[in-house]
Amino acid sequence: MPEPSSAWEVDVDALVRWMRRFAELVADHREDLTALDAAIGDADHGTNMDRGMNAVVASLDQATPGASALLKRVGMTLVRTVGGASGPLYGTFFLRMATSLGDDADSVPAAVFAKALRAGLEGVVARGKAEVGDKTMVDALAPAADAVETELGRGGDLASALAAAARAADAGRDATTPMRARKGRASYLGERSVGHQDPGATSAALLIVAAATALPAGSL
Amino acid sequence: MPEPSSAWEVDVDALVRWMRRFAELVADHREDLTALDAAIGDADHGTNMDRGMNAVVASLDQATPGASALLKRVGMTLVRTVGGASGPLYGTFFLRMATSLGDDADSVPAAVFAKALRAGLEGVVARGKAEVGDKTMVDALAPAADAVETELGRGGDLASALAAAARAADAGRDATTPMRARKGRASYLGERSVGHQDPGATSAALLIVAAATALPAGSL
Amino acid sequence: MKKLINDPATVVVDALRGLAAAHPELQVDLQNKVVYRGDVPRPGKVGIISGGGSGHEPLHAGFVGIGMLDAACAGEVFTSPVPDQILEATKGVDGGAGVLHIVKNYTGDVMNFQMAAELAAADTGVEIATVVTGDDVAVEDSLHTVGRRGVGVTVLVEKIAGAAAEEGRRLAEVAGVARRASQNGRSMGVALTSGTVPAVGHPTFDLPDDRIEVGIGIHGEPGRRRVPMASAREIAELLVTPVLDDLDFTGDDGVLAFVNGMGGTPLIELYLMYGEVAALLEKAGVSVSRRIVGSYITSLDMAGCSLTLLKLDDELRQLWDAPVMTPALQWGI
Amino acid sequence: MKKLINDPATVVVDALRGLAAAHPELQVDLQNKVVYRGDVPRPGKVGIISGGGSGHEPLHAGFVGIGMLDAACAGEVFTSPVPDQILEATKGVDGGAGVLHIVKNYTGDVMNFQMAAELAAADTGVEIATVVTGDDVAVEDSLHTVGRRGVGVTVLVEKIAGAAAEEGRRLAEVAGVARRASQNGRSMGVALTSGTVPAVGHPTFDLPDDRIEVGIGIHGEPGRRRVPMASAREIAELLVTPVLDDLDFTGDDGVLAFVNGMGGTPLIELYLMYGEVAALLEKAGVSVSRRIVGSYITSLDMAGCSLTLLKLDDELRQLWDAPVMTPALQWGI
Ligand SMILES: Nc1ncnc2c1ncn2[C@@H]1O[C@H](COP(=O)(O)OP(=O)(O)O)[C@@H](O)[C@H]1O
Ligand SMILES: Nc1ncnc2c1ncn2[C@@H]1O[C@H](COP(=O)(O)OP(=O)(O)O)[C@@H](O)[C@H]1O
Ligand SMILES: [Mg+2]
Ligand SMILES: [Mg+2]
Ligand SMILES: [Mg+2]
Ligand SMILES: [Mg+2]
Repeated sequence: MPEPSSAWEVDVDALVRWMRRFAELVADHREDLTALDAAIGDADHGTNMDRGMNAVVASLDQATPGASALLKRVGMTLVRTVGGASGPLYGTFFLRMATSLGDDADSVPAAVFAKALRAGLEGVVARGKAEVGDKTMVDALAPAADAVETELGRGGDLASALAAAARAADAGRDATTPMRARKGRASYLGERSVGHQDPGATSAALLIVAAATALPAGSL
Repeated sequence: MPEPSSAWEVDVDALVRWMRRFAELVADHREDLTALDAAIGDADHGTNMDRGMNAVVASLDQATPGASALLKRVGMTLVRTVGGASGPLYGTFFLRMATSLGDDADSVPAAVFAKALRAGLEGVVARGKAEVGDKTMVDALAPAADAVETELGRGGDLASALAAAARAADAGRDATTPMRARKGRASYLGERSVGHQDPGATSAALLIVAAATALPAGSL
Repeated sequence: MKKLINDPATVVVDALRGLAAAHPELQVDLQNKVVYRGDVPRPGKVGIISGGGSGHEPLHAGFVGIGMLDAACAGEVFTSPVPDQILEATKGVDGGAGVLHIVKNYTGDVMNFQMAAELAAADTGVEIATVVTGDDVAVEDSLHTVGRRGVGVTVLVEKIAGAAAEEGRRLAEVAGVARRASQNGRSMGVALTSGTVPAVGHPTFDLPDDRIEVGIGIHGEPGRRRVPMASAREIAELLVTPVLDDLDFTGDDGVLAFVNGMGGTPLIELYLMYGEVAALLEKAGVSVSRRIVGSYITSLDMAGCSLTLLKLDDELRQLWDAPVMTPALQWGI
Repeated sequence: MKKLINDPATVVVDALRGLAAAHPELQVDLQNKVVYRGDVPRPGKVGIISGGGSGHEPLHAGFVGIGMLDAACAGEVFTSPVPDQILEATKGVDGGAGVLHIVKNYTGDVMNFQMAAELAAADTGVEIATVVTGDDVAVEDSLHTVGRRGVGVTVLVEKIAGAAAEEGRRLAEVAGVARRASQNGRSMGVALTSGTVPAVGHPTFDLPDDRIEVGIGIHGEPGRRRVPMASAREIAELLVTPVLDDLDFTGDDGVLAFVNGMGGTPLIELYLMYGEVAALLEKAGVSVSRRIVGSYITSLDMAGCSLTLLKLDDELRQLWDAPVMTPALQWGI
């Protein structure tokens, strides 16, 4: 049986794995994300996220001083390369996670990581002013953050917490389909946005799936 | 048996019938003419000729002082309304016919009409500098003028002369297909003009068919 | 997809390289994808910058020059520029009198310009004012929405703000007159075909041969509704009616009427549309005192057009008439 | 077919009505389909007129104004105007110093202008000179052919002749410089798609998605050959190579390089193409001293572009630079 402290911590290597996995998923789903955006937006979400995550992956080769510094660099890279709505929003997500982790440690306990996820979500909400139900990435991120806290709260480990988060994010993403968009480009369509899955919620669900599969793997 | 003098004369009414019949044929073949022009030109020959012949038909309601005056008006109307290459060429054809008929008579003998046809053809050649074989309307008009003269020369009447002319014009039109254009817009295509029937030769063949069917009818 | 491009990934930089070659009077920073006037920074003059996703050419880079923009930031196709570009442009045009950011109202554009302004404030202390354009009446405007899209009026605001800055007015005044222009403008657009984003390779939406999209924006977003293909006269009504319903454009000062092509529509059709629009405005008692017809804010190769009306007053008219010398708009110089 | 029109039969007049509404500084005779400068005839100035089929907008009516054309005659779509229109325009602009006819080399255009000149000579005695442009290197030029098509250089000739006339030069001089400009210009065009003639309702030719037509004119004529779709760089070579093969454009005086859009191609692609062309010209040792990029001589909604090079000398350059104020070209005023 693994030591609890190890099973419950997220280290720099784990974060690197997370980013690589997310980049792979984004590349695999690039056309799908763009097609979703074509239906209710401007057909660039897959291209945007793929450009950004390629830049992130390229930056991972640099020395990684610690968890917080790494996430800060991810956030800055996304802000610098993505553009559009998702650039500032994903960028802010990681920048706020970095701030939340605070002084650099090589690895952080699951509870600290959960708090950082919550801070990231709050950053997205602060920047974008979207609430759950507005048909945005918040519809995937918010239930994910909730699920992590709930699962950790009832004694689950990081792996099970993130697995629950991935299920919650997927459900949140699916729930965007019947919604009428109230934020972002899709909101211009009014009623016509109903019946389409939100591209940003879709990429956000990939982010959480990436966390569930990549983060715990090496720490177990 | 009809009086030779009547069977051999073309009067104003006959010319009016000719123009109406030509206008009908052009209207019926408008799309075909334009399609032929689309292949080796600029897709307007049917539209051009139809616009012109509609104007000619409208002008036929005016009093018709005589054969020469009528053909002059037809020529002027075509020059004024057709534009492009076919406007000046068809216009010149009728203007030269009118000049050839000279002082206005109510009706003209077949031989005089044949001379007028020849003059019309010469006008087209003078204006457009095309020779037989250049893949233009001349390829239909020239054999038609030849056939009329030949048939009248061996004692045929106007009806048989024009019937021969129509066959000759049709053959001349068909002969344009394998030609490489040396005049007009089709010449820009070089080798690529080969294998397409010339639109102007096609409308010119309709003009001669119209003559064959409409001119003799009332005079017999 | 058939486009005159090399590679979807390099479209923006390749086009900027061409712009630089075609307009040696401009400075083009290919690294940052920023296009500057040749003589920036101009000491004492308010700097005017704008930017946005590419695919709307000549907007914005085609409006860089005397009497209009000092710099334009080019994002990827339909993707707003990133804060670094905007920060760079802001610093580049700062002549000590502050910088105006003209931003089209899209979530991405607004957030990226906002982040850039935050960075600039922290970094350089340059004074920044921001005017957000939002003139598209196809979009519901209420407290619960993100507000209207910035479309055609952006061109007019850039011209008017540029003229005000050129006159030596202060930042607050320039921003004030830009804001008034923005608030006095209303637009409505229609698409006959969808554009094709280079990185996607096929049209953003399918539009059957007998249907048009009414209420489209400039990013290939589907419009508000799909109606049967109609005559230019009827389409002009689809544009004029909602614009006039939204703001009272009657009055002695008249309006500026702007018929804009979406990129794939030739000028013969735009002039034809202008004729229909002018007839409808006359019928509605709206007097037109300035006119502009052409493809100035486009959506890649989309076929279609938009109408923008700007309610003028003496000051706006005089600023519109002031000399301008840019790749896409030139007069008086 | 989807176009912003009312009826294929009234496209030309409807568009002219729009042009008249958009440009009150011009006089538009809708009956004769002639567009005049507001101040014709100008006593003592050589009158410059041109004309041709419609569908090439802004050519020619968009070039009517100070420093360019005095009048433009609009034919039906792709159909040269008729002699009456040209005669009317000739009389309308005759200020006693003679009139220059600028005619693109097409059988129909040449014949209709010729008939008009014959009528004018008989009717009014006005002195007429004619310059026929023929710059398209896609077309074989030999004694046995009708000569080259007039395409892009026509825009440049109209500008240069207009400037010479504005300076007060005499008819023979204006015609002389126009002829020199015409002879110094070469063009080559490429189509990505066919245009659609309104009266026809479907594209003039079918072009599969992976093929382009090289050596097209401006009337939707098929080109000289069909080649696989290629990158902008390769397409630029298809345009530059035959142009440079036909005339020596090296030399210290430099050239005017003109990248023109065919009507359906957006500006972002034209600038991108200009960048590729400029790089090739530099490699070939051709120095560019003037540049123009935009859709100035179009073929309805055809996607594609053409390249025109004009070998300059001091006089041609100075006339090109001279002030111009028309709907489509404006500078120096
Ligand atoms: N205000 C907002 N808050 C949260 N997410 C948003 C907001 N606006 C847009 N988004 C998200 O961004 C996604 C679109 O991203 P993207 O296509 O990259 O940017 P853009 O809309 O600028 O083209 C949307 O699907 C949505 O999930
Ligand atoms: N020089 C010429 N001589 C005789 N006929 C000609 C000449 N040039 C063109 N044509 C005829 O004109 C026809 C095209 O007419 P049309 O399409 O109406 O004019 P355009 O070529 O100006 O569009 C051609 O098919 C050809 O028969
Ligand atoms: Mg998008
Ligand atoms: Mg034709
Ligand atoms: Mg976008
Ligand atoms: Mg024609």
